[in-house]
Amino acid sequence: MMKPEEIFELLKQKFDDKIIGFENELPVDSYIVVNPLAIKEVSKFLRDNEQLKFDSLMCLSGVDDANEKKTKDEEGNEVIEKGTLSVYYHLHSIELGHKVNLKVSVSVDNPNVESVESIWRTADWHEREAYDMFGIVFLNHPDLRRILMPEDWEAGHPLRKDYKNPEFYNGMRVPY
Amino acid sequence: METKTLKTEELILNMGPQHPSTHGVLRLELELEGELIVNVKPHIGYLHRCFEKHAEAMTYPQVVPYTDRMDYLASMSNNLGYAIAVERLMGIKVPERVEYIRVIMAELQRIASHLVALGTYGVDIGAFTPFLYCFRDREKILSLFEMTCGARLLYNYIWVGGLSHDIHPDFVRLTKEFVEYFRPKIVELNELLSFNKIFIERTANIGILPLDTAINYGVTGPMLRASGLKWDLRKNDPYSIYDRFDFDIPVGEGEKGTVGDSWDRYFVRVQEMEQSLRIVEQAIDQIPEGNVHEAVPKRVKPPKGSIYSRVENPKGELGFFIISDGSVNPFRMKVRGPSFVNLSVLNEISKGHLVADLIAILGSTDIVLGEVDR
Amino acid sequence: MNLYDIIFYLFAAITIISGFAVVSSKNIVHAAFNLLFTFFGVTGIYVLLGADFIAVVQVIVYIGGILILLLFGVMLTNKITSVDIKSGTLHVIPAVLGVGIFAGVLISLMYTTNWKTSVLSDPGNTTIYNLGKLLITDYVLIFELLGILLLVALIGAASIARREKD
Amino acid sequence: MYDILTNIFGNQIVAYIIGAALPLFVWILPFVLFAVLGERKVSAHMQDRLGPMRVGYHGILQTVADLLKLLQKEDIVTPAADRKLFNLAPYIVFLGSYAAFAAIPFSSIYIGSGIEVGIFYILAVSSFVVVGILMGGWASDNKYSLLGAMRSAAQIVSYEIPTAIVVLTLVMLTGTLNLNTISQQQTAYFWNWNILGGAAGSGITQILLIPFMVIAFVILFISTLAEVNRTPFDIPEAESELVAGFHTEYSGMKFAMFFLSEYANMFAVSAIVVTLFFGGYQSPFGYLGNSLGIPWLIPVEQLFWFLAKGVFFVFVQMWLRWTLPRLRVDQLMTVCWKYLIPYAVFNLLIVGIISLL
Repeated sequence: MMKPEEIFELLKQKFDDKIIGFENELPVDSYIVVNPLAIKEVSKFLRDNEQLKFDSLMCLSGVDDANEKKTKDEEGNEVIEKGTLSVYYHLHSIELGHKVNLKVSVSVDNPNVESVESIWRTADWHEREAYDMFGIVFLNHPDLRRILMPEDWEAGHPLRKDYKNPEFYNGMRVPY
Repeated sequence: METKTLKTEELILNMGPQHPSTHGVLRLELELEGELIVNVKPHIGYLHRCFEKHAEAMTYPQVVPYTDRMDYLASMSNNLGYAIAVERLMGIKVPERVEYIRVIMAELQRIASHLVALGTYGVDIGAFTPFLYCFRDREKILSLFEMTCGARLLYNYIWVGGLSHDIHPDFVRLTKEFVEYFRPKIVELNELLSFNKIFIERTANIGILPLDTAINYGVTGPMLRASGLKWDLRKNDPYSIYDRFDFDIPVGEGEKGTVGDSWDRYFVRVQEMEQSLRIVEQAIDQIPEGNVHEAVPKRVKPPKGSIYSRVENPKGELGFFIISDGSVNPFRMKVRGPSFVNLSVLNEISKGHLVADLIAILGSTDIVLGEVDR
Repeated sequence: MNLYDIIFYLFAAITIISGFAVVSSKNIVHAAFNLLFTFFGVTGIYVLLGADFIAVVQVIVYIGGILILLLFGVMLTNKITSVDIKSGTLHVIPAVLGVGIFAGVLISLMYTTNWKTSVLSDPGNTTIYNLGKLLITDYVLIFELLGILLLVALIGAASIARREKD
Repeated sequence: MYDILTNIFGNQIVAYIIGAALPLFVWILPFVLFAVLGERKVSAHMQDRLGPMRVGYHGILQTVADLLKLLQKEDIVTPAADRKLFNLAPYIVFLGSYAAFAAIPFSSIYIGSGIEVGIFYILAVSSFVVVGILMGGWASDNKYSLLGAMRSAAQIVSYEIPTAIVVLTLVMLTGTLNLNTISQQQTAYFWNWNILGGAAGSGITQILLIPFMVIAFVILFISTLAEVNRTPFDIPEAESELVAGFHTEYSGMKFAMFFLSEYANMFAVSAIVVTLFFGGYQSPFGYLGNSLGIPWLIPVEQLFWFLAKGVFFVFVQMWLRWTLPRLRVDQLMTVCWKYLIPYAVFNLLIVGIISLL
């Protein structure tokens, strides 16, 4: 059994700057923030390390952080700082019984995250769902298609906070 | 004369969305070689009702009826999972009476859900009679629920911090009667279906799910246990008051074939019904007096933060990932439905089997499309 | 014309019309299904000839066995149904020659054969008894040889069809 | 029988036509109406429910209502279907099952055709059913239908073999293919039935035969069950896999034809079992007509016994259907080729040796 703090220290030693930080001010769950392009390496280490053995990915969720900022620059023009999309990984070790949560954040413009599908097959459909709902692109995912929405859905990614219902779908009026 | 090598083509067969054995609106795209399965591609989303998007526009108590509609065969358990998640986020402690009633309800719901799973599994294999026997017994459970909260399918019963109603004065007596009534029915089901030679032939050694694959795919619930791992959140990550009861975790033993085959998945459910009866029996005698509304907050407004909370549903691990931004609406709610994850392993375990086996395998995964698509 | 004549002409018509349909049909599956009626008509004629056992064998072997195998073959090769079958004549002169010779032989046979035109003395009499007796007395060797031949064919088919263990 | 009809109608042709149509209207249609309701009631009572209760007393008229509904239904032919064959198939299937009734002896005076090759003829005409099913399955232009038809054809063709071998066993014992003669041999009391070795006459041979006749009966019953596609062998129309198998695309009256032939088949195979093993139309306890001295009562009694035995075996088929799960297609073939056929051949040999003793 290892506490998330200890795991964070271990990861920090091993991966150095690929581990961005540790969010612990939240009342219930804490997160180790990881570089989106290093998440696969980190995951592999977490799964295979003898002390850690995180053999099970309980849940993988995309989140729209909705943290875009509108600021005014020196000339008074409005500058929009684009928000971020995050992916939360809830890991659990069946053998050792400890849990840890990872988090990666990417900007809306360039939402590329390394896929962990090859580490935990659970991630396959969950990543497809996160792609479908948020447009987060999982690099090296073998079959990144929409999963819940129709394959020809063109109105964007529904769970983003700025999503607008389309008026028409394939020429048919969407009621409501 | 020139000779050409014979070219064979794979037959693409669409099973569903309207098909008697897909247990809802699921479409399976089968690549067949004759009747042999080369590849199964599940297409889901036909029942997508935007639960997660809806939840963001609702206050926390308003979400409860929506959770009912995910796994509509185990609404009580969904309610419980959600209520526990929000309570953990807010740090609410519910009265003892509520805990006991919740456990009883959840276990009755587990029996009801397993009855549907076993009955429809019989239909998948071609035995229609056990199906009606199972539904007859399930009706009795539904009547208990109806007596408690007025609904037979979608209960909205377990609230954040409490329950919507207290139980009916007759509930305890009738539940005891039900336990007495139901015990012999499990034996009957075993005689009629579980140990039927043809049934065993159809299900043993079919769709074997090895343990490491199961864990890697995140498979949970009876499916994982059938693969041989003693893993039950009620024991391994106890919530509510499950640590006070004495019950066993049935696991697949490969009695009729290999560990983790369809028969094991089936039989684990049968054994779980017995264990649930044991829990109900223990809990029903100990219900303390109290007010079920005592801990229900006037205004559900969790602090800023997030939680991933999971409970053992009849079908597996139901997880709620809730991010709160400190307002009365959840900022983000993600549901990790057990059916969703369990379905994803289908292709892996059904390759190389016949179409008829696919039905047996799909039936043994016991999915509810309401939960897969949410 | 009595009842038997009517029935005979009925069966003859069925045989000829469906036989023509078999060779002229553009759709190979239709052709195969038309064979059903041809075999059926022939069966009827056998019955009228008093060969009840042969008639039943005709049904069980040709309809129950050969036709079904044929249909299996046609259906399993799914591309074959869309093939446009040519039924026009390719080589007129050889065809005319062949048909002419065949027709001549048939006609000469018809005229030279001593047809037995007398009515069967006992229509209820069956051929099974005599057939069986002949098969295991005079023709027993051929009968056994055929049996072995079929067995060999069966074993061969089974060994071809058996799936190789990977 | 035709003599009587010729006397009544004065014309041989009319007599033959009426004689041929008689089983259809006098027995098959009423039987199907009764059997469909019976099946629903049997299943209902096995499953702790009541079954149809609304139309008539205890739902007696339910099947009639269903028939009327089917008659009124729109006749749907899918655009891609092969219209001609699609329309023809149900009739060919029904032809196959109906033709079998010609050689079934209902009573000593009522048998459609007393042909000498009776039982062999019944085996032969069942091939029409296969062709009809293949035709319907192919013409529907539906993958489920095609798979169902293929399975059905493979199944029926395979199970004809054990059926034929068991029939051969019986033919060897009785020395005839004529079902009427076989029935006559089992006259008087039930210990003369073939299942109790009746065909061998009497003495030690008869007692020795009993176990092997029981085996023969079981094999015949299983394989005929498979030939009529009933559970546990209802693979061609396995609703959980193939929706409805070869008749997925059929509706209305054409669907009803398939239904009709299925139930007619159920009775036909029961009739074969009854005739070969259970004394056919013979009464198990002697005839009332004999003891009362009323000769015309005997054929009526025979008819009663035949139908009663037949309906009993139809009931057994229903009973099995609502109890057992379904086999898989390869298991079905295994049962046939690895178990039934070797046992049947072995049984044939032993019965042959015993009867030579």
